[in-house]
Amino acid sequence: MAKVNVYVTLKPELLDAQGKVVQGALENLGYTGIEGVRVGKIVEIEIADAAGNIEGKIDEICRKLLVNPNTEDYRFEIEKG
Amino acid sequence: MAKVNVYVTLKPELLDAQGKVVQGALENLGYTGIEGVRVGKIVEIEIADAAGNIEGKIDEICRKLLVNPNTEDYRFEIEKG
Amino acid sequence: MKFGVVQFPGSNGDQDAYNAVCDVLKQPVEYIWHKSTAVDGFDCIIIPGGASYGDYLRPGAVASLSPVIDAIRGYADQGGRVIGIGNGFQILCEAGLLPGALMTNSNVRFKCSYISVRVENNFSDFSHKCTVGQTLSLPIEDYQGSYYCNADELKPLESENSILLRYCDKSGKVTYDANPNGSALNIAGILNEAGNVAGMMPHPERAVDDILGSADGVLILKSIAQRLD
Amino acid sequence: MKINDEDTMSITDTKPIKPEVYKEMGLNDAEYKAITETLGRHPTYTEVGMYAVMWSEHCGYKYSRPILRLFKKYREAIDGAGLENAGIIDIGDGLGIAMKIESHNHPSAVEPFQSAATGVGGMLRDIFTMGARPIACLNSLRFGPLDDARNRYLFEQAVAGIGFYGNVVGVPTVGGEVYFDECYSGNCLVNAMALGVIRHDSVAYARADGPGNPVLIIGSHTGRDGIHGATFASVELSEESESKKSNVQMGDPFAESALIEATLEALETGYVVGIQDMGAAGITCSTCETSAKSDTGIRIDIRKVPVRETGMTPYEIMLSESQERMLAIVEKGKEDEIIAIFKKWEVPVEIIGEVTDDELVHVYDGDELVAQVPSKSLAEDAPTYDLEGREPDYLAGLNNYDLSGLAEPDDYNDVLMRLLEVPSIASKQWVYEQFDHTALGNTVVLPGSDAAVLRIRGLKKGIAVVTDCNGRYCYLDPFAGAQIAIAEAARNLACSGARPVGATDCLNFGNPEKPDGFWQFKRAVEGLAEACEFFDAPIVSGNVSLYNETPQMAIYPTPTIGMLGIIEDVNKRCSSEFKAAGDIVVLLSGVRFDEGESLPVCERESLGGSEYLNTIHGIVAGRPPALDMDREKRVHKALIKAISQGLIKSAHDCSDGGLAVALAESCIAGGLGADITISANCGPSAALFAETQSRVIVSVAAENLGLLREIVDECRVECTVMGTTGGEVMKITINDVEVVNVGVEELDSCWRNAIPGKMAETGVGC
Ligand SMILES: Nc1ncnc2c1ncn2[C@@H]1O[C@H](COP(=O)(O)OP(=O)(O)O)[C@@H](O)[C@H]1O
Ligand SMILES: [Mg+2]
Repeated sequence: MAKVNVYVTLKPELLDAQGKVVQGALENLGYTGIEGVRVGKIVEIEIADAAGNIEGKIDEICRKLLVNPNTEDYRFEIEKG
Repeated sequence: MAKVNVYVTLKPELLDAQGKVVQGALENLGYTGIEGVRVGKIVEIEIADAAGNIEGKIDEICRKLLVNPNTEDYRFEIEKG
Repeated sequence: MKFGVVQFPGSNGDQDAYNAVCDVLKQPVEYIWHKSTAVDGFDCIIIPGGASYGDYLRPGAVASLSPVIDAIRGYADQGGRVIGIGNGFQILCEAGLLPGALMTNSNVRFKCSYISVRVENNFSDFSHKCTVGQTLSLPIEDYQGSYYCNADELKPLESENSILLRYCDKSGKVTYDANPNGSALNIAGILNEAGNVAGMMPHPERAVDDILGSADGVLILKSIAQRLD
Repeated sequence: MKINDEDTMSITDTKPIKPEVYKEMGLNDAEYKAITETLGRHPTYTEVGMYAVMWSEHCGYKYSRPILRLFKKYREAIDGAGLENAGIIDIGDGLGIAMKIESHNHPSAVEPFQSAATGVGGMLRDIFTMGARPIACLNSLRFGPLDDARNRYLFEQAVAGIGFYGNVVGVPTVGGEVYFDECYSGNCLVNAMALGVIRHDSVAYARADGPGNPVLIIGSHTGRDGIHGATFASVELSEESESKKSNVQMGDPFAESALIEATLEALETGYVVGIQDMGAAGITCSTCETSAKSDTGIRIDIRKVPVRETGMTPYEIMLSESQERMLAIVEKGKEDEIIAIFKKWEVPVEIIGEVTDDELVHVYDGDELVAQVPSKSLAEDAPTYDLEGREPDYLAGLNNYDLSGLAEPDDYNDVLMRLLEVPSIASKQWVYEQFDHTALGNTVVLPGSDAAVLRIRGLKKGIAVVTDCNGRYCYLDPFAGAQIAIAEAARNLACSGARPVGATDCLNFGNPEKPDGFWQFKRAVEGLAEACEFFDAPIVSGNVSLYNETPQMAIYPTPTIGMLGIIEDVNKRCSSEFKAAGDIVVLLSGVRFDEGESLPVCERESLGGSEYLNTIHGIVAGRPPALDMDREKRVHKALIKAISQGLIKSAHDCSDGGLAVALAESCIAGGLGADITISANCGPSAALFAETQSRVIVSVAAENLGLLREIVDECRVECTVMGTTGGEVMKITINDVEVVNVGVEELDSCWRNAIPGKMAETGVGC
């Protein structure tokens, strides 16, 4: 049993339209000093079998499906249970 | 200066349509033993001034804007710089 | 009898709603800018559909924090009539003016299509021109149209006749297959407890002429206008 | 920046640019030499970059310009007032429709979601920059077969991207087309089209008149995205393009929707002298094109440009293709009023310079002059090349392929169902349900019929729009295929009751530097130029996308046509589904009939280029079906007249899959069967599946048949009664033998589930 958290974020050089709107909304609410907001994704995966090269498998899953390498970066954590 | 990561996830009792689709896709790709997938959001906020009750401020921001308490849970990490 | 149509940055259903009131109801109508708090003097306020603030973060989340929504909260407390359509429904839920939330469609895709809804309540200011059980053909267009609320809120919705519209098949049967997005109890539209605030995902303001595929939306618009007479 | 002083600064002491550097940017030695001659010195790095994009095929049309002159409106514009962002078509009542189609092919092969999205955004900007309010989008999409996971991914993401942008902006996507073929596997086509309504007296132009007038940059902040996108669009895709991936542009439809409202409001004031959106080559293109058109210059300080990142170089700022930006030239003294409008809509706006009278684009980086180039040399003097074209060697063999030995199939029901399941023919509901097609509340005929029909508020008349192109025909004969694209577009309009008034084209071709590729391009344009004038649908705008090939394969030549038509009374519009049981099914045909026959003379050859041949026999060969434009036009005339008199209940043209598929589509859409009897002097496969041109299936109430006959006689069109609608089965009897007998529900499920079924084989990424 393993619980994997994959964190997917937009590459820093790309425009994050969503983050911009959230930042504007926070400013409108009166919060000052907000220098930047970026919105990304978490994908939490539960895997029955944590044996073997689970890092490699997760990395493969990220590249194949979860992450768009043209626009996104990723990192992940594995919590074996 | 502080960097805050807010993690927003769907309440566990709710059906996560997106997670289910990702899970199906993983199964189609031949990955076995995937017991569950849930997709959430990360909001990364950079704040100029990390003095004072920053935890309280972030918590307020979460409840006011970043999170829908009807459907979502959240947690956050603050990295003071 | 004066209608107001709220304009948020990026909301795009404002023109449809405005035109429908002009062309179909032939009533006076004015836009209300999102920064305005002057909402008195309107007999009904429409919060239109279509992607305020780009639907970013969660549809309706950012718009629900605007000054106009604060003002509308006070207006509604005093019995003022408010109808939120599509994104307007999402805004009202986000603002807490209606219970529940709208979640991502069960197939995780945007869906635009004419669907059928069954009228569940014809006592309201938004539906008294319909009969209970009547089927209306209306268009939906959303990515997050799946209505959800927790069990504690769902019961009163049902028992207090606060469900306005439910997705159904052409013959009016509320079935699993007729649910386009996974909404709880096939809910397509609801009322608040007092009955003066309504929200719905289908767009009555776009179905106002047979030439557009349906004129069933006129029943809802006329219900609002004529109750006010 | 001392922009108010006499501009005495000039650039001196420049060193030669290394050939590797300018070649990497896409310039050849002769072009570099021409630049040094124009400037009288070596260019700066920023200047070479500016020339490289402006002189790329994408911006400078260096290979295609001589050919595009075949289009009358293009020639007139180039020789006259200059080209504008979109063409305007008069629809009467003081109104025009601004319309344009454009490709986003190369970026889509790399990053389909964002590229498709920004394709839509760019098209919309071309429309509202003219002062027109966008009312509809369409698209034309081509991918490799869906059996391949990569193709499914590209298809799914491109569709989602188009939906994302259009749905959020709130402009309905009312139509389009989708084709699948192996030739698009490495090189998908994503063409986006948009149209808007405009009053003729309020058209805005891309000009920079009036020295001293302030120059404003409007919209999103400038980032490092998309630098050299135009150059990228002008090379073949290769491994190397993988490394250019990071120049994807991100679309922000929310920013666009505010930009639309703010721009239209600003234009209403009358104080905007000129305005140009920033597409390819960003600030470079908009500054040089507007000033070149007005015989003026522009002086800007790039430090005034709001940027997303620190440390951007002048080169990067001048070439950035960040989306949702515009350049505006405003009457001096009125800038505050204009700025206030953009501020109200929360759209960023800055004054970055002013118009000059010296016909130069001056670019300052603060106090330092980093580029100073004659506007016209950038905008108009891109060298053009007359390339050599040669008919491809394989073509004669394909055209003369002997089809006479083809065996007749055993089971026509089975063939029909297999054709209905071909994703290019099958229902496109999976696609168009992801697009908001009812936004703005004017869509009268929704996707799923032949052409989309829109009402225009306050008018009795309506408009119809469609996109069309059969790439396989163009491959077998680019001239004929291009003409059929125009004829079919016009025919689809006629089926809705509309007469064509104008067209736009997206010319998707392979590498023009190869003689085969150039020949295809030239022949297709010749075909289009002749046909569009013949059908009264002059091409008013368009776009060229070349180099659509990989080392393995070039795409079929694909000149996509977007066509606009007018319906005098929108209440009389017609759609394709059978409406009621007991109606008479009639075939209108422009094809010659022999004495005593009720179907056109058809030979084996008329199966040439057909979907039947492709799917059932695995052959792409023969000649595309013959087109007689005069006969075709007569069919349209008869149809439009009969529809305007309310005589016709449904009309659907025969295209891919032939008569049988067209009949099935009218049955499925109407949920009604039909009992059809025809006679033919050819094999049933040709009678059922040949894609003979100029044919339309209509249904009429029995009592109106006589009136219909009068109209068709007057127009000299063939009219054959084929049967009646009704029941739950579609039956076709040929020469007294029943060859097709299938339940409509079964046809429906084949046709409707084909694409969703294929797409279910994969899942969506997130
Ligand atoms: N990419 C698309 N976007 C929107 N609508 C589409 C798209 N592709 C097809 N459609 C719609 O689906 C219907 C059928 O398309 P198609 O099979 O190409 O028709 P036809 O054979 O008449 O050209 C048309 O209404 C068309 O506008
Ligand atoms: Mg057609």
